[in-house]
Amino acid sequence: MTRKLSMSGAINEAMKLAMRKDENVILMGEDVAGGAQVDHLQDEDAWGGVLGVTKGLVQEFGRERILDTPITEAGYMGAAMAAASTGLRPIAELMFNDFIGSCLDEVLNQGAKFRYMFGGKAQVPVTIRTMHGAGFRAAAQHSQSLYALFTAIPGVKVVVPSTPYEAKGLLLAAIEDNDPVIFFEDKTLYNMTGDVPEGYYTIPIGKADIKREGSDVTVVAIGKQVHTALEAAEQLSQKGIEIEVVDPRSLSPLDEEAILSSVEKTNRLIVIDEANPRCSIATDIAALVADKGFDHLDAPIKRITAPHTPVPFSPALEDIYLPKAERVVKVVSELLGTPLEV
Amino acid sequence: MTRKLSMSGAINEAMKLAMRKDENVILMGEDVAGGAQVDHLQDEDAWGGVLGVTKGLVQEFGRERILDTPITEAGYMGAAMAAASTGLRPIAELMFNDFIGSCLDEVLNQGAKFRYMFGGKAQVPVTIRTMHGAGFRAAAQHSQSLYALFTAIPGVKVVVPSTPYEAKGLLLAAIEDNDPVIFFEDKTLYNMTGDVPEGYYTIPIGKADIKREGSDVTVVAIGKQVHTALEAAEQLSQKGIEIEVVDPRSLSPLDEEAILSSVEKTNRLIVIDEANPRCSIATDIAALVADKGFDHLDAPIKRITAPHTPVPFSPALEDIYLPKAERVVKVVSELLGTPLEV
Amino acid sequence: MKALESNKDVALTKEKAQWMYQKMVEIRNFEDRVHELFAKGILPGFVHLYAGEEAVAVGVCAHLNDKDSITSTHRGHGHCIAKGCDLDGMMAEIYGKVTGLCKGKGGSMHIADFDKGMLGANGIVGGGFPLACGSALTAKYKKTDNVSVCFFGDGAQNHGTFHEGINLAAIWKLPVVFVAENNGYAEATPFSYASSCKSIVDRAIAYNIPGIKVDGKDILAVYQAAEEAVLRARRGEGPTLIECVTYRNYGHFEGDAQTYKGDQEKAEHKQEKDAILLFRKHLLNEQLLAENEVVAIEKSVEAAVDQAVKFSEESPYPNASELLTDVYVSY
Amino acid sequence: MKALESNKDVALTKEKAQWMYQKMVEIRNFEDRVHELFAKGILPGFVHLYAGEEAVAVGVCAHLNDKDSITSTHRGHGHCIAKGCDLDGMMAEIYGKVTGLCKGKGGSMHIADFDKGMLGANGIVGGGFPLACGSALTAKYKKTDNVSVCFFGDGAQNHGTFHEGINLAAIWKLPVVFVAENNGYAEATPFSYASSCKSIVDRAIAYNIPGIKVDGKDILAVYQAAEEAVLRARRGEGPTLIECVTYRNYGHFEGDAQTYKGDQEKAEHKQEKDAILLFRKHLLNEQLLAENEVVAIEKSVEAAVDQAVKFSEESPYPNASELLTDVYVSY
Ligand SMILES: Cc1ncc(C[n+]2csc(CCOP(=O)(O)OP(=O)(O)O)c2C)c(N)n1
Ligand SMILES: Cc1ncc(C[n+]2csc(CCOP(=O)(O)OP(=O)(O)O)c2C)c(N)n1
Ligand SMILES: [Mg+2]
Ligand SMILES: [Mg+2]
Repeated sequence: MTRKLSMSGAINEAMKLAMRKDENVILMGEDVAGGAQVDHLQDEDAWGGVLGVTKGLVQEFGRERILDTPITEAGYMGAAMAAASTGLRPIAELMFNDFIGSCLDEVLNQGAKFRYMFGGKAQVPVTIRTMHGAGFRAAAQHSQSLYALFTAIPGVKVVVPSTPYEAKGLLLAAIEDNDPVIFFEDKTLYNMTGDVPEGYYTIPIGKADIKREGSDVTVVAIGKQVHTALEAAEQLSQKGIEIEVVDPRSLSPLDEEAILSSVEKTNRLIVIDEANPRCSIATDIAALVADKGFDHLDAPIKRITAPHTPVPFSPALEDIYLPKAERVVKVVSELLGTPLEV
Repeated sequence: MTRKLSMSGAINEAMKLAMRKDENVILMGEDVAGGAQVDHLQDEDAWGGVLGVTKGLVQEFGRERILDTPITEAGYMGAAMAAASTGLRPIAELMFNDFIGSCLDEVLNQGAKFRYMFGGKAQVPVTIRTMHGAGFRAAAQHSQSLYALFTAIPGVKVVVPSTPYEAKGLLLAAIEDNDPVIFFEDKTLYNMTGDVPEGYYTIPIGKADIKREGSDVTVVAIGKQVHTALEAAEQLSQKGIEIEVVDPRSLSPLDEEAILSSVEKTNRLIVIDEANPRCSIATDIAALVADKGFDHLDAPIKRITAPHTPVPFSPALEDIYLPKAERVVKVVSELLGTPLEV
Repeated sequence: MKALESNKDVALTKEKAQWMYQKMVEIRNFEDRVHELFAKGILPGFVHLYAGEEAVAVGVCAHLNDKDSITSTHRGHGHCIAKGCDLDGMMAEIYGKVTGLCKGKGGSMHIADFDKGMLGANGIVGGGFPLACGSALTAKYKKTDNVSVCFFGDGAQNHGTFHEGINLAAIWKLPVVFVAENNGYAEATPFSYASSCKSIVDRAIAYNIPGIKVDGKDILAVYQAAEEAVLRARRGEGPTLIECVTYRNYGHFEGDAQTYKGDQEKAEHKQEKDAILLFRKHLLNEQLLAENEVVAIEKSVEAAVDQAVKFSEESPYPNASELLTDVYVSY
Repeated sequence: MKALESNKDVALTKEKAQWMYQKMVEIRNFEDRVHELFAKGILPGFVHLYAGEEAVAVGVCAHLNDKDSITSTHRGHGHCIAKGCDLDGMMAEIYGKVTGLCKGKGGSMHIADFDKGMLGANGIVGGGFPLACGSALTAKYKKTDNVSVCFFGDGAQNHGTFHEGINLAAIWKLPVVFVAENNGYAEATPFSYASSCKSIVDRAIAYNIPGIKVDGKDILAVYQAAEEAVLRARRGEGPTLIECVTYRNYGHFEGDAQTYKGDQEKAEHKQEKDAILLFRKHLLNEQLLAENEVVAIEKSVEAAVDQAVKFSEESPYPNASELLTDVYVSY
């Protein structure tokens, strides 16, 4: 049975199902329940996550499995890595991905490297869930999209879902995975609803999804930008231009095959990524195609990204900071040599 | 007057000159002097840096300006940021760039963002010197090349010198700069010698250097890999192939102009970067050229990088981990359609 | 704990008393107004209000001049006001207007005013400890007698930077005053759960520095403790840790239903434990200020906050071109 | 400090005494050999030797079984040996041979053996605190009575992870024993300079946990303190901090000229304060072992280390294909 669920509802449901299935799955993070040791909240949460995504979990699984942590990202993230390598399967929530500054070592030098550095002796089945993305008026330290930083680290996998259906299936796959997986949740998508099947299912990490077929330009878009691309696709379609929207869904591993075969068809590539432009997933995908897809390219590879600045607070600035459908329409038109009438 | 100096000697000299010129320049880091408060070492250093790069500084400048820190990267790096924004011009040494895991926040969310986030109110003239690079048998946690991580952060500048002459001039420019600059030192280059002028001079950050002219292929190489490229260039030259070796010297800002005009001439691009391949400076440069230089390209853009794995310890593995001249020769030959006789 | 009730022998000049009362009322009024504006959907973003904790920021900043610096937190409005930031510029910043103290680029969590020694609110919990060491290092190196104050919460003191920052300040004898605002909660998590120490000052011993615990609702107690610590710092004797036991009247951020709080505690902090009411009573009892003077302050502050809102409403948003200023843009 | 000289009423079985002496001698011999091999240019990389500190690792690990786990440091050989790692596999790892415990991929700073509960040496100072909490969390959650021991240096205890890890262990009552190896220096920096506390145990109070300081050259003192702490952890009563005052006989790493050390301290630690000599004397005096038994151990260890070197020399390097195994490679 499929019903409408919000993105945050889908993520919540995935965690519930994973925890029912495997008692080694635990959840830890700041205020993932909230109200720890408050007398009137023993079996209840005060918050269930800063934006309510983990709401209700403590009711079902109790405070032994839903662990509120102090504000010690390095402490609990490192604990999650070692708990994972000694038999648990923790979900560790890093409230905002921006806070990786407080616990990068635990990912970069510990969890990500154990398996290789120890010659295969360790496995680290941890899932880090974290919020990212601009558009929330949350300013420079709470709005970044840092998935490139993780994609650059060998040993970790990186997932950025764009719909509730995929969020659920990919999160379940992440929890099942025996490598560390960083799971990015765009806070501005939490309320977006979509069809989500009931019950347990996984979507394989490493498989892209063609969100819309088209033959004129391949547009690879990350996370929320998939929706920007789809919006642009609608507008372009009315002018007779059909773009193919590819959602990689996971950045590491990256479904190179899917991207390359789309470009083989369209001969043109645009990447939309709201992260900062340098050494980003946008450059990564562009470089991939400039190498392995070069022979199919008829035009320069364009990237539509944030500017190389921190995220500004003012709504007036943040609104122009993010990629927009109009910009996509414009770039597509230019690429096809059919500039827009103004 | 120019004389031969080692890379570490050149870096050491740059710090001395900067500290003589401006008393607001201080140096802080772990064992940058060593032997703090040891009776018989009051005006002397025990170490002068873990590999001796800061040797002798404490003799000249005293322990008020050469500050040994506890092993608290977050603590002293954050202190450097605020000292910089309140009137000093600190050089903060992060012994190995791998240790950024312990202090990323101080760079990512503090120093790099102050100027923008505070609407221009703050400036943060700090220079972070740090060691990087594989080939030292230092294993996974002491051999990374993490310059892409910093290049991705708006607000910081990133310098990776490849010769003693440039190390000195670029470090002096970094110290003069009013934005945070991360200065990467390849530990395997410290003993490399080269001609270095005496006295104070700067090399502008953001200007690439053509290390060798050529018309057949543009090879952009980072740091130590410049020498790999030059070695390959020698070999290729004997076969009549002339590659142009471009050393960007700084990754942020990147001298796009220099790269693009070289490709305009050669119509082919290879990037050599010993860092891991995903979301790297190699992808960044490839993406740049796949966009703005597309019309001049006659062949796929190739990247010669480390594999997407941690750095292995075993000499047998580390030796094949790093890019090699033979591999460059091979890729160049393939690109030109003149495969090597085996 | 040094004193949980007012130390009656703290001698305040009338001028100082007036300044302190005014700053407390400014904070309260400002925050109440932000609360309303947020509820109406007028203000964007995450907003963390300082109402209830006024005695801490004001009692400490009463000892500082513009060359002394402070580091702040996500809950920074009170620190800004106590350190002398302009209300118009603050409010406009929270509105995201170009007339804001950071041109609207920072917002509530990133208000800074270096001319006033306000080194910035900070969205990163624990971010301030190392920074306070840095400005103190500048002061020490330049041999000024300036001090740095690091305000931080009970939640922040479990972060690694607390440990690193205080240890660094202690071994280098940096002129820092570490001021804990123990309001009992970090978001929805009680201090008593998250922290293994009973009192934050228990941690001072780990750094061999003085620790003073005071009732953070009693501005005189805060004032007195801060005086001692600031003087110690100015004399070059190194850092002090002060724990102020306090309470935030609103939720963690605007929108928080605060189910984790007890009804009684909520009520009593708004009445008998309210720092402003307590100080007001003290001022009148001790005849430091007359009723009409107190009322005059209250009225003038209300007008000032009205004016700040008006100023902000009328101010323009930043120009699109501001997106690319104040940063090195490498493409 | 609990005891700076042997607590004579520690009762050791003969078997335990034998095991302890053997492990100490194994560590010493192993490290002396690595020192020689490095000096000859045979071994690559950074190597940090544990010689001089044997009483700590062995005195603590004497209370552990294979299901108990330890986290280690850059100076990890001693911990590995005390926890039961195979000498052949260790030496081959340091050689970078495929027969090494980590197939040669880790090297000296990353030796791990999960079957023995050795969770890995660690090149990141302070890296072990959170990790020890993690394995302890597994034990607690699975309701085994296993414990985790976190070995760390005097330099590491200024890192933020010390604070975060111990606080976390304390509030969650995790079965962790935090064992400080205070050898007086972090690289070339004295403990007394870098740390604001006089003793590392002074910091236990910040976490409301027991702290015990012992002479880390006296294996019986270490043994006794560890027993108390391990039992407390097994009983579910939470973490303990033990400070062992010790000394490293070699430099920070091989190649260190050690100009920061005093001549006298160097000498005395090799003689009257040497932990192995002290324990040897104790064993003979108390007739726990006879002279010939002690000598037999010494001889057998020498042979074992010879064998480990031979094994390593004869082992092959890993195949090129190993470069891409044990990791998800995404291209
Ligand atoms: C490094 C980091 N972790 C987590 C957060 C999310 N966060 C913001 S405020 C807060 C609670 C802070 O509590 P406390 O220090 O007591 O300050 P208070 O809000 O009570 O003033 C948390 C967890 C953050 N901003 N930064
Ligand atoms: C995070 C980090 N910072 C710095 C270093 C470099 N480093 C390696 S060992 C060491 C000293 C450690 O001292 P201590 O903890 O006392 O251990 P000891 O070497 O004395 O056993 C330092 C600074 C590191 N490896 N990791
Ligand atoms: Mg609080
Ligand atoms: Mg030490």
